[in-house]
Amino acid sequence: MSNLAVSADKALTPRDYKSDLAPIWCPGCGDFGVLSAMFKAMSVCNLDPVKTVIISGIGCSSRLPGFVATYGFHGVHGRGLPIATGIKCARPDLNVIVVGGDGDGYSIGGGHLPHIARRNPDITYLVMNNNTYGLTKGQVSPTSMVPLASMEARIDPKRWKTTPYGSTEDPINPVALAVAMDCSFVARGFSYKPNQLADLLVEAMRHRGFSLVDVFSPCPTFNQDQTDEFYKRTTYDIPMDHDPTDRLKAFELASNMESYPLGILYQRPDKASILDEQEALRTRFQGHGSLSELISRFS
Amino acid sequence: MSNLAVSADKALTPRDYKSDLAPIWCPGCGDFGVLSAMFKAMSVCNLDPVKTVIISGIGCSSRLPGFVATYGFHGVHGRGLPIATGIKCARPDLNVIVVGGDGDGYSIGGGHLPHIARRNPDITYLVMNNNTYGLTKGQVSPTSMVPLASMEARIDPKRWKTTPYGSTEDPINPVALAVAMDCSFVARGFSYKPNQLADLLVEAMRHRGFSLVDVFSPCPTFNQDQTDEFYKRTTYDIPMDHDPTDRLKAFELASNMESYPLGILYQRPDKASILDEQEALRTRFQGHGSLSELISRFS
Amino acid sequence: MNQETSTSAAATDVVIRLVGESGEGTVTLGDVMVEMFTQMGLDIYTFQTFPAEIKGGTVMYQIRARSGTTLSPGDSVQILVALNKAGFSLFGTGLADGSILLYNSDVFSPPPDPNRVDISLPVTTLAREQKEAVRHEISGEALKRLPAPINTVGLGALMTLVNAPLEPAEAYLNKVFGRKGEAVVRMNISALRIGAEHVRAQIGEHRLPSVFPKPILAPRMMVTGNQMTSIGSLAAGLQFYAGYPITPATEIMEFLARELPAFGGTLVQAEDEIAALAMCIGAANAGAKAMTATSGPGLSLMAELLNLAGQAEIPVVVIDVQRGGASTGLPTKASQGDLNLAIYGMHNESPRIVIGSTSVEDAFWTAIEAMNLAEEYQVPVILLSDQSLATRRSTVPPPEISNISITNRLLPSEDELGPDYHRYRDTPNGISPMALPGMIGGMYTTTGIEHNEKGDPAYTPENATKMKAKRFRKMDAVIEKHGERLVRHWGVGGDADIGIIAYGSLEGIVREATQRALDDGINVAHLHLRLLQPFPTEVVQQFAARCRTLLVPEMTWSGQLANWILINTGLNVERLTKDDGIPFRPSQVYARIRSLYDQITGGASHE
Amino acid sequence: MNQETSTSAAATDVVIRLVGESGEGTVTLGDVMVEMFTQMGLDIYTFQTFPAEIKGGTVMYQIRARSGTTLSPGDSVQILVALNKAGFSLFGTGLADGSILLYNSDVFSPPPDPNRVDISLPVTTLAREQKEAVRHEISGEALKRLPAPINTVGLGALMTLVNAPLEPAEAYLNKVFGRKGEAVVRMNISALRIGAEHVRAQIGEHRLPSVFPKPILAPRMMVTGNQMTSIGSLAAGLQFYAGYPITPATEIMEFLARELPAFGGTLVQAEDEIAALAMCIGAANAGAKAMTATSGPGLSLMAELLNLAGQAEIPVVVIDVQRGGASTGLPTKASQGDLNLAIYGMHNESPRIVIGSTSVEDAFWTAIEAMNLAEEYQVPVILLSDQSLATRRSTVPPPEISNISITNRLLPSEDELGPDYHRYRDTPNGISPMALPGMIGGMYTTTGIEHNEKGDPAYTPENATKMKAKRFRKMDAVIEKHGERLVRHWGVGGDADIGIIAYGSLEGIVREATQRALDDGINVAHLHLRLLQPFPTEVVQQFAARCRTLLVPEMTWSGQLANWILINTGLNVERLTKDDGIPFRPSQVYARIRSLYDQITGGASHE
Ligand SMILES: Cc1ncc(C[n+]2csc(CCOP(=O)(O)OP(=O)(O)O)c2C)c(N)n1
Ligand SMILES: Cc1ncc(C[n+]2csc(CCOP(=O)(O)OP(=O)(O)O)c2C)c(N)n1
Ligand code: SF4
Ligand code: SF4
Ligand SMILES: [Mg+2]
Ligand SMILES: [Mg+2]
Repeated sequence: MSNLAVSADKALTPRDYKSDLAPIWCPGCGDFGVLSAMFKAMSVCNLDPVKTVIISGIGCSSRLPGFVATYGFHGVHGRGLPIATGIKCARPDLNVIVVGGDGDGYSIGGGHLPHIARRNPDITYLVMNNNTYGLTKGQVSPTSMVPLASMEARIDPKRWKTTPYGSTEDPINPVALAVAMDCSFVARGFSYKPNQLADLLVEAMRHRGFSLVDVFSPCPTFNQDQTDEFYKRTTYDIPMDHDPTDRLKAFELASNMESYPLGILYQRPDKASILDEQEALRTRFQGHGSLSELISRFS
Repeated sequence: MSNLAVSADKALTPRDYKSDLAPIWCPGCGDFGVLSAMFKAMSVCNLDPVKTVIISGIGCSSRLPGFVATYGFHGVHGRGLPIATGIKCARPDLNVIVVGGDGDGYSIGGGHLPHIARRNPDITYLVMNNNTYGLTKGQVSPTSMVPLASMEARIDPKRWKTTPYGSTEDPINPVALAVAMDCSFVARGFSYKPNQLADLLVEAMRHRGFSLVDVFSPCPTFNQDQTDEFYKRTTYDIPMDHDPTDRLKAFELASNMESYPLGILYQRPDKASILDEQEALRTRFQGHGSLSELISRFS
Repeated sequence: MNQETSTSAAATDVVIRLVGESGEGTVTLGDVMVEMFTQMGLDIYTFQTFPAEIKGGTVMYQIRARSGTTLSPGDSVQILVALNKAGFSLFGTGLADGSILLYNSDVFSPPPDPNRVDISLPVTTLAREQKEAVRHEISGEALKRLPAPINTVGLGALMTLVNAPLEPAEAYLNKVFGRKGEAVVRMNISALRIGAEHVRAQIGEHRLPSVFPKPILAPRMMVTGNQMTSIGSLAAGLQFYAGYPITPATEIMEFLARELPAFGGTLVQAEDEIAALAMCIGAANAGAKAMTATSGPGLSLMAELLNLAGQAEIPVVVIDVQRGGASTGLPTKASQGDLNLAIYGMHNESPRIVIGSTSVEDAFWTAIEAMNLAEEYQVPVILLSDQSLATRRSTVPPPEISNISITNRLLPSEDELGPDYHRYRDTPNGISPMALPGMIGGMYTTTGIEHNEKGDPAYTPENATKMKAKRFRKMDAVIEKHGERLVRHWGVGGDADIGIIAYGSLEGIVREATQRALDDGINVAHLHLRLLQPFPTEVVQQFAARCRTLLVPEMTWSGQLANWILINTGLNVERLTKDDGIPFRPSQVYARIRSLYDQITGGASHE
Repeated sequence: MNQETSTSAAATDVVIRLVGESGEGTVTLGDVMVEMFTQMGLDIYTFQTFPAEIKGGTVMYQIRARSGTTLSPGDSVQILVALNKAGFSLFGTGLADGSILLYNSDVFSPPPDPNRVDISLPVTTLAREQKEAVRHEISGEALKRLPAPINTVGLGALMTLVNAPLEPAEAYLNKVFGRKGEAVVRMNISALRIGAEHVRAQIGEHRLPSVFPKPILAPRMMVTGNQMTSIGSLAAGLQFYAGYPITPATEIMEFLARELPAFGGTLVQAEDEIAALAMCIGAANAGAKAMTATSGPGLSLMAELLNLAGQAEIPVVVIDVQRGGASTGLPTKASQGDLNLAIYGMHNESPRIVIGSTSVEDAFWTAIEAMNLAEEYQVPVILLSDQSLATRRSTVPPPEISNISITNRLLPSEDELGPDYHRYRDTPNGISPMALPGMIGGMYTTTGIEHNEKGDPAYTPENATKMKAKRFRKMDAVIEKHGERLVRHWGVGGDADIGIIAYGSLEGIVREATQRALDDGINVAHLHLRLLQPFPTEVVQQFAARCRTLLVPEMTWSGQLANWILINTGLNVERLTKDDGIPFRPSQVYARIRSLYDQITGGASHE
């Protein structure tokens, strides 16, 4: 987002963004870390709460809007992005943030991502990627990395409930895909690095255009493979010398599936946005809208 | 596809694959070239018509199955890929080919592509990309490249009907996206190069796994920008020394939006397929299915 | 109206049907005829069917021109112009006795029929000859691009067939071809005349249906239903539109793409119908008046999100331009078969409003109603139109702008905002003041989960019952306030032998059938529903009370409207259904009126 | 069954409700009690509600144990075990007079209530003490992972409260904890005993509802509705399943993921419900028996493709495990509110079949019916289940495998294949032999566009009418062949004062209410519908003819079933509706029977 609507009369602390509702997540859920990083980032940007809308789909992660003291929209499964597009196009004055899970965003809602990337509105999208469907209690998601059971042994069916014998399917790589979509801001965070995550969110919110922040946010209840330990072991910070405007390099970096770079992978500041186009059209034709002229055109 | 079901008793000519229905396309439609390339490729592979199913969505291009003398499935808009997945998983003995348009495949049906790429069944997907919605008479599709009207002039509204003032949206790049999805075979053809296209289709059908062939197939009726002339000018053949197993190179090649490489961009022969996994599971448990045992397990 | 009246002095009522290969000028010829008739002050009602093919296939363009208000495409065709054989085979039926067939004798000759007068017109040859005559006067490149004046030959023939003067046509040709040079104009004028002569030479003794120019007293519009719907939505204050192309609704999006920016609004072409409605819901929730338009397949895809809008109380308008057939069906034909889906298409139940446009003229007003009702009750409104209404061109009086009244949603007052503000406050009529982002003291999270008055998720049975009752109470309020208003009464006002209840584009057709029955001395009353859900039960019951028999004509397979009436009123009606893609002819409705009348009067009717 | 019977000699009927924080052992304790009762030969009927929260939130686990067939979760609770305060507040109502409350006195104390006997159990403290007692015997790491035996304390208390011997529980603990070592077993046994003692010390004079072990004569299954549906689908010959997780249907996919491969079948987890159904349609069209399961939001998304299956005549089964509320609503609660969507959820009209499972036992058979009907008529079949039925565990007799009969779709014979083969041949019953890929001489293209008998697109009105009639003729054939079979009759066989018509999981509840009314001398007949669309009109009319009044209880807001009956039969019924997430109690149905009876008899009932 850019041109953020900020609180005019006071500096807000992270705590000011906390709503009355207590999070209903399991103890140890990665989403707690994401929530506090959000509070911090919002406070750093001093976002005006009443001019901010947080939109989500359905899932554990998608309950987040209720926990933040802004306007919110907890919609239906997978439709956070188009709902947000409607809000932002109708009300460019608002700060618009979308949150959700990997199932919500990359499975049922995955078809919307390339198109919002093309349209490039000032919207920040944060995906709490726990490599599973948390709310429905532990099935594979498109980012799941399910060990393939040997053909002798059966995987603990309590762990991967719809793939009890394992799965050969490669997970999708959302950040590599986003680079290929030419999404104008692509970053990855980790809920156990809340300060880095807060910084990434600040950058994302200040970015002019659509920004995707994929966040590893482990689900200790249903995913015993991609735990916080796993990600502590397999992530690393993107080297300072990475040039995020280099799309090919960004793709190379993002494609790494052995260890996972954290930070800003790709950024394209010059990409056009439909918001500008719409604004330009409204300005160009301002005052031209006349019902009687329209009627007389058909007379 | 691999393990193609071929006609056992005779060598079939392209003409043998022609059905009784005459194509209903406009004179000069690029899809005619695609259809004859299909006939040729099918004949080269000597596909058994009765063991072949061609599936499509809705659009001008999606009418193709009716014109081919095989089994066909002309479904609903955007759902060709999952319908085909069901057919192939249920009947791995069949040759399964999906065809459709850019709107059908990259807009309403775009959410299915990353997932079939992950699952990697032996299915060939041919997209007749005319950079517009033909059947609904000329609106922008995700691959449209609509010139932005100057803010003074209005674009001929007969040409781009829902974007009469032009559009700033970058088109998506389906081949680059497919490489990012790690789709195991990615190629691009041009309907005015029917021999090359036929060769690509043969390779795609012989490929073990899911293959995407995006084909520039101009719509002279509704797209006066991306014409056959345009593509003759802007396409070139991929140099012989390109190594299609090099994913980063493939991405670089595919990302070129100034001139468009034709040929096989990317191929990964070793990618696992859910078909193998399913087959392995059925084999492993063969003969274990007992209703009475199942009932007694709950008794 | 039936044929007889068409020959009465100085009154025009003529039905012309043009058929030909799509893309070969049939539509152009039709448009020109419409233009001619309109210039003569006649009222026009067109009916087109398009081939599902892309190019090629047969188009049918029916024009009815009348000197009074034109309510229907007419009953039987008096002049059939067949430019190709396929068109003649497909649409050569339903002709009036003594009708005239003008056929392209270059491509086929029809089998003789004693009930028909056939006039041959070698239209291709004649046109080519006219072009030949001027070829030396025109440069090579221009000549190549110059089409032979086939349509103009047809125009001359047609004008003559309806006994109309050629002057307006000549003036028109001068205007249209003027900038192409004198030779082109001359070619067209002579084409016009040769067409006319060709007809005159063959017509002999046959009586022609004549048109009589009428002075134009009031300004009139010549528009399609889709255009009127679009203009109405702008009049209603539309601010946001998102849509996905689909026949026969696309024209609305295309129209608004051009016009909406000037009204300060925004349009997005979405990646599918789900995204389109999601965008509208987002925009609406943020305060905009939002709308999308689609047809059956798209409405099916929108089922989940429409239910969210009902449950979360978001005002949004969805136009369904109904087309024929289940699944992809008959995409270029008409139907009223989506009524069930509009009413019931949701898991579990949330409130929504369903209304229907009844005519091209009405489409303007119903679009405004749709937006007003959505705003007033904070619910999704489904506006049902259909292919026949949407693509039809009619002459209609321009809407009286001063009659427009606009409703905006209820916003919380300054006092209501603050810590005690509850988004879903349980009010007597169920309508709760809706805070918009930006309002201090109004923050809440919209959700489709069952929630309490504050908007927080809440799962107790007591809360579920209370909040559902609150939401459905809005439907009672709709009926109370608008139930009587959103119907139209036609035909006799008092006791009736037969009462007809219908909705949507059947209005004119039923009115015409009713008029004919009234002329025959049958007392027919016609109640035309604009509001379908919530259902105006009392209005219908009162209507039923003054009718001996009820008849419900509808373009559905199972009698969806009749069933809906039964559920809401307990009334059993006579059903007249048909769902084959083609609207009723007035005579079909009339025939049923007559047979019902004969039944109730024991066959003893006067005539 | 009402309370009185529970104390009659050697007959058990006890209703126990456990409430507590989700994830804290409440469900485990319930499961163990169920296991104990089952071992005693009792019949079990459970009813659970889950919090919509992920972890935390309150779970409610109700167990009814009876010495005869158990038809419903029971009316009023005799023993409430409240492990936390929130659970007590939410679910502390509906207790029988003189019921017992066992509460966790470590965390709260309930306000006194003279109608209730309260027994305190400091379950956390007691459990911790038992763990303390063995801590020196267990290694540090194991000790850390060893939970305090809270559930075992509860188990001891509960067994004592129902006057049951402790021995089966001790045997169970030995079995479960055996491999954890002797100390752990000892800890649990003493926990069991301390719980028991604690109750015995407080119970004093109070009469306890007792359980009486019953010899187990026949084998029984202990299963949930979802499990039975899954097993039934395997019995029906399921070959392909694609699905997308959604509460409360997911268990079916999880079950089949484990078992389907052994039956030679294939399962795919799709990216969404649209893809899931598309995959099933593809597989079915290629010859496989295919199925998916979902809940309301998923069914909404499937509307477009279900219509394709109806129009293109593809056999496919969609299970809708109905949950509460519109939109996301009450995802862990029960409802029957998707009936409208199942019947009407399509643009325009194509045929489909809708059937409903009625009980855990029946779920097996109805799954087979669903697949058989889909295959026989080449249509989509929607099988309605609901959360209460799907997640309930019941003891049921194992299905008699030899009673299973399987239908396969009609394939073309050798003779029929060839140049004259028409995929959609217009036959007397509308069923056309269906060629499968691989068959020589059967090639055609499936399409959702209106088509002729060959399957080629065709747009004439005549063809549209003919082919629609052909497709809908199949629905007549369904009724003719299966209409009488797919209902169940309960209650009196002859003339009845009150006739109850219901569907789905209400079967047991209505049967129990009916039984009670019969015991009271009210003649009640109960017609339970398994087939809902096409509607068995004649059967219902015949039933109605022998009833003075009709009553339709249903878990919907607007009376969807009552409306559907009205449309199909013209019958007006008394309505008993409720859609708050919780099934009826038998007493609620009984109360309505009684009041109706009083009404028709002028209040003069005997009792
Ligand atoms: C249309 C629809 N399909 C399915 C569901 C059930 N459902 C709810 S959340 C969810 C997936 C949750 O996974 P994710 O988005 O990764 O979020 P998480 O819970 O892991 O944070 C599913 C399948 C639904 N609510 N709606
Ligand atoms: C659900 C649904 N939405 C919209 C349509 C209308 N529609 C038919 S084809 C089409 C797009 C055609 O474009 P494309 O897929 O590129 O095929 P082309 O005609 O260009 O070959 C659309 C929007 C439809 N049939 N179904
Ligand atoms: S289930 Fe997993 S993702 Fe959901 S709240 Fe619990 S830990 Fe978090
Ligand atoms: S409209 Fe375009 S894509 Fe469609 S048939 Fe005509 S030329 Fe081909
Ligand atoms: Mg997740
Ligand atoms: Mg296209």
